[in-house]
Amino acid sequence: MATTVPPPASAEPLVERLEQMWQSRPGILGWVMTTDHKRIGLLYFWTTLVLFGAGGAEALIMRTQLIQPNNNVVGPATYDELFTMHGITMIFFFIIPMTTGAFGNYLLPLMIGARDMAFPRMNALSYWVFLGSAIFIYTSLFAGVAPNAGWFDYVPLAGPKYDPGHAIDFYCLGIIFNGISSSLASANFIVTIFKLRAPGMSINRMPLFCYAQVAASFGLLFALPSLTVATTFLFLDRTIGTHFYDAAKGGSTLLWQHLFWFFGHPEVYILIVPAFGIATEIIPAFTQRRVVAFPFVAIAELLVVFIGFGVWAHHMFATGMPTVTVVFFAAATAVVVIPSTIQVFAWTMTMFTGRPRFRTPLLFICGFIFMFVAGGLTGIMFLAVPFDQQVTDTYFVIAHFHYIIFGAAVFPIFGGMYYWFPKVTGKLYFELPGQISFWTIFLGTNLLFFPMHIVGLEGMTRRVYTYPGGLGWGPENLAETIGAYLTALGIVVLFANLVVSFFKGLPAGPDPWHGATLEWTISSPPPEYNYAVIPKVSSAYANWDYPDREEDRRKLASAVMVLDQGHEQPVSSPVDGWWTEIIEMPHDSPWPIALAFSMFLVFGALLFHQWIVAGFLTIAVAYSLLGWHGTEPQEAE
Amino acid sequence: MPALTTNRGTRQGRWRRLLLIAPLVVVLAGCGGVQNALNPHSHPAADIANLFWWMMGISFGGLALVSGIMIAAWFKRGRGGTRSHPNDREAGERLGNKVVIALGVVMPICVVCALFVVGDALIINVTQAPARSSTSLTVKAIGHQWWWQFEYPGTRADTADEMHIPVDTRINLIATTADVIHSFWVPALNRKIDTIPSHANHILIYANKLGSYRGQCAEYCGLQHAHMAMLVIVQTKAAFRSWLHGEAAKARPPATRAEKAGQKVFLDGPCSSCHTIRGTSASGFVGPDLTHLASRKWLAGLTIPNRPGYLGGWIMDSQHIKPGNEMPDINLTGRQLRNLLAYLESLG
Amino acid sequence: MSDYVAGGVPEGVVPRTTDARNTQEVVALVSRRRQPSVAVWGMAMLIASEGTLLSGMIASYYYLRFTTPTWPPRGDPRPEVVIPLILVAVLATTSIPMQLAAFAARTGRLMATRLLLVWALVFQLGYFVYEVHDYARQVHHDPISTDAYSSIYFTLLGADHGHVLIGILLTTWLLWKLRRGLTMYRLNAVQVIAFYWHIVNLLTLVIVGVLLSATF
Amino acid sequence: MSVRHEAREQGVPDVNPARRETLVAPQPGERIGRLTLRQLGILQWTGTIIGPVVWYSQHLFGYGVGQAVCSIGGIHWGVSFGVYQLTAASVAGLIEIATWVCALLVFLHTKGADWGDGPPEEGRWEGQEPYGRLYFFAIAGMVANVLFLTMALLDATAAVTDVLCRQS
Repeated sequence: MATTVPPPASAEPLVERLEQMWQSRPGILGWVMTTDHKRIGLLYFWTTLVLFGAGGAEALIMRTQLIQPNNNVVGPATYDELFTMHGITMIFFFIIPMTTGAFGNYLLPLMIGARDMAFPRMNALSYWVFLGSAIFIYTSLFAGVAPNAGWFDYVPLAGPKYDPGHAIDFYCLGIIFNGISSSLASANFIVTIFKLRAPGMSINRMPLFCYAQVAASFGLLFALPSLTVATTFLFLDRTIGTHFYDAAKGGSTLLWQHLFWFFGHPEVYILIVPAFGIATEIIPAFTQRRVVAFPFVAIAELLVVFIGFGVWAHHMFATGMPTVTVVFFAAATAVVVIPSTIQVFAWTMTMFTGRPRFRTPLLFICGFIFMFVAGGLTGIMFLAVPFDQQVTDTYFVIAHFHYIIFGAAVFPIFGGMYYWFPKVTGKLYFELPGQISFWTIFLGTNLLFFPMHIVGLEGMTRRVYTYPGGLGWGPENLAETIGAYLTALGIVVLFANLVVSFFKGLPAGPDPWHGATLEWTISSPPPEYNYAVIPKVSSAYANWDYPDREEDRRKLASAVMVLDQGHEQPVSSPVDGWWTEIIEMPHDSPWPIALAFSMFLVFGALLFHQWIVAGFLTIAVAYSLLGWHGTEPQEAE
Repeated sequence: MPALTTNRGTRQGRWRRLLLIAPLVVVLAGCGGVQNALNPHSHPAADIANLFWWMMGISFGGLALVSGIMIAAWFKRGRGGTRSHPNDREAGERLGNKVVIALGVVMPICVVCALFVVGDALIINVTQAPARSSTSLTVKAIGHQWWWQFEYPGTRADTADEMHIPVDTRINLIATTADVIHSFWVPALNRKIDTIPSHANHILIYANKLGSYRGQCAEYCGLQHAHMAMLVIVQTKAAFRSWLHGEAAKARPPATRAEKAGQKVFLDGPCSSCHTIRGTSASGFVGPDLTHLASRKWLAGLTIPNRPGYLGGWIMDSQHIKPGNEMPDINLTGRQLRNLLAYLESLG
Repeated sequence: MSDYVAGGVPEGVVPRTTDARNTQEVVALVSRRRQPSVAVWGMAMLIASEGTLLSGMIASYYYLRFTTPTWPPRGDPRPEVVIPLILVAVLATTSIPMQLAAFAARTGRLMATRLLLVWALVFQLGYFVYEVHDYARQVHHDPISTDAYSSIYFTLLGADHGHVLIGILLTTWLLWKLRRGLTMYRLNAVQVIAFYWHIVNLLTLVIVGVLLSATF
Repeated sequence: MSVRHEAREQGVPDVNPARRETLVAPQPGERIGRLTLRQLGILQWTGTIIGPVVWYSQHLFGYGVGQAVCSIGGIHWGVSFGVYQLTAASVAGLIEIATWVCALLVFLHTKGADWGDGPPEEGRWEGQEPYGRLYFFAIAGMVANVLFLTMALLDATAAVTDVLCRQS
């Protein structure tokens, strides 16, 4: 339902006024200084894609090494760096920034009818800090000192005694640096969702995508500090000789595992919950009905992250903790399953009771549901402590969490790319290549990951750079490697399709899918100011309330609810969405990138233990902050 | 756990194997591998394996259920379903809610509670650390980068990578580490246990069948994590007793001239600074105890077989065979090497 | 709401805060606000994150304590009780001037705000200077690299002092900002910085309590 | 051809019947059943917020006691783990039953509402508890509290069956 394109004649001056007011600077400066959530989302998107390529390349090299017993493509040292960087990249530098940074940034304000995020400059800062941390940690790979103790980096192997040199320092500082970015982003998302919803969008009318985003953001906000503590302790152990993890001096190696997994398990749900959100937006659009059991799904998305904070020790069942403690976490592990089952049946029943149209995005969601259920069921198995203790650290676990992370996080990401491609580019993608790419990826991933269950039960442990013949692991590993390359091929087809569609695709119009949420009410690609009229919302699927959309168009014609006196944005009450305030949003600013850059320098100095230099560089940080807060909104015009 | 006791359990396991998952079986059939969690030879491992087959059967059911609903949806693609407004609260919502409550909340709660009771209240009693006084032998397994040391407290026996145990005996295995975290895992006998620095973990080791079972370090422990395997050799009680007696004895003194010269090379050269040969002045503790080296089948964490050729190659060029391991390459003349090999091969 | 044409706002909605050009207008605007401003939400997020960070350190403290037979281990001095408690009490009192400053700013009394902030700042600085000096002295006697106890002790204490330092910098920046009148922006700043100080004082109380718990 | 047209051809109406309800929102202080809106609001937040807080406190408490009792630092305390666990689990369980009942009450009183019913259009009746939100969180609270209750039960089972400080 187009509302603003073409706007009614009488609205022309208003719309022009909004355009001049909101558009970013032309050229490269417009991207460097931008505070527009759509531009920042795109920056996130392209950056994470590059890093996805890096992580995928690392995975392919590892699979090539494992294609046959006693293979010798890369040596053990390289292999250790490869699997460490693969884990770090895919988790910290692809999935989280892709689902929250890219999809969340671009879509969230659109879905809640806002004109930008709550803290636009902080939004820019979180991107530039993210980019800085990515460059920081990948420098290590090219410098030949990449982290090599696994992405969960257990001490004492990662301690000063067994891993001297800079590899783990890169890990510690890179993770802390990246954590700053994620914390800023999640704080921004939470405030945006609670305060910037269009008036009338009470919390029970909020699209499920936003529920997923707020769940993931709360998860990040409360999980990341634990990782920061863990890595800080490790960095201190490695540099100034503290003994947090040194058992000989009263420290504890299990302390690291507790701190790490207190972050690491919520992290798993933080990875997949935004993907749930993508699925719960695609399904209604392609079944033309609202999701069944909406409140169940909403609370499930929150509960899965919340209960996820109570299961961390199930990664440590083999460390010989007292049975009373172990079983305690097994109980939470048992119940954390339920929210996922709720959502699975809500999705499938929505398809069943709806009018499903199996275009590429919905196909990807079906693939997602299949792989998520498969991976989730093996996850349920781990609540039986003896079985967990038998298969943990084997390829069975690798299979399990790749079914979850690739199946349940990356499939919806691909589906979302197809689904919102018309909105972001204004072009339609080509359907047939899309479906081909789906089937290739689906078959590839299953061929890649299913045999891992078997080879794991047959005793193949994870993180081995090679394995002897004669244990019967050869055939499965060969199949896995073939699957890996098949998957890679499918992904190439997918992006080739999107690139060609970008240049040759048919114009999409504002609403090719008859989508459910607000972003489909405006032109594709959306204007800088998103909404000329602050939209009226009277249900969770606002785009299907045609009378409201008509009313919006009438309002534009009579200049009602346009808020054109500056970068204006209505603020609502957190729960019921009463309109309470109008605020002025900041303009483009050079300070976010300046601040991120000076932080990058500080971390660089810390890496080389130059405490004095780091101290002086913090002056640059302080200067950027002062500049940031130099001009106040009322002085802006 | 009558339903999960060893013998009936494995038989059930076998036919369930055939019934449940033809495709999986086809692949499994080829390899009754020596390091296989689904090929148990003790009651803890058997209980775990049976638990797995049950869980997998139920899991396939669940996967089939969800896929079934999606396939049903595929058959009504583009038509059928609701003709009403997409935002209509009525259309099909009641059915959906019922299914979500029944299959999405009630059913899974029952399933996970049942699994919790079976796994974490019953089977865990078999797999957790054995109660004091319930075991009749204690073995100490010490993880090193990257090999396993086995001590038999109460005797002087001290061997590497190959652990001998008597059949049908409850053994209290104490797992510790000399450096980083490793994990002791012999899938056919029991679940795995991590080795935590300055901390002793206990696990029950029990084997109900003669034979040798392969195990491996399961926790990533550095460069050569891949080459840190061990062998559990299950003998009759008598055979074990004689082996232990022999293992505890001092090394047999060199007889021939070559052996004497070899011993001299060993004691004067760098070897003795890292390795112990009980009964000689060599008392290093970085590498394995070589007192009865010739009685072992493998070297270097089951990386290469213990034959003169391999052993010579290992001494001269171990960094090529197992990059990053603690043992430096030793430069010896051909004669010195021959004598040294003769000596080491004589340490039965 | 639906009759909102650019310029006028319906009853119960705070109009653009940037329209306020002087103290009176600011006060008039803020008196219509019945919901915490977005700035307060942002500070709440920061506090949530920081609070979790320090809770993680406190949890580590007790984890290490339980894995150590005697606490503090032999060779480590027991933390002294009296002086830290007095100082923390002094620091905690600064919550009062900070909160009063927030009220004063809300009612537009600029000079009162400035003075109250100075009052708070003096005590905060005094506390900080003494603590830093004392910290250096303790590290000299019992280096941070002695054992796990000294590691966690000094890290926890240092983290707390770090938060106090940030608070001091914020107060100073605020005074510098307030030299040229009161705006909505600065009013929000006063409120959120007062909020931050309450939490820092609370955290200091908790952390000192935790560290002193080693003595009995 | 856009999906919307397909839908039109298939006779899908333009007006959403579900919006009926949102227009007839309850008046201030209006009684629904035996309770006023405001009381329902309190019940609803109790049923939504208390459960999670209680569960997480119980969880951390149980973990902490386990760690303390079974570690060198705390073994000499002679704390009776079973007693602590069972008390914590049962207290938490009872509270969660209570909160579940709160949610149930709200649910029964708001039957016939739709979860999508939000606040009435314009800023009028501000501060009232929108009908739809009550109903929405009533359902949410009922689901959540069932899960927390299950965990309390499982914890109690474990506390009964396990040998104290036997290494897993």
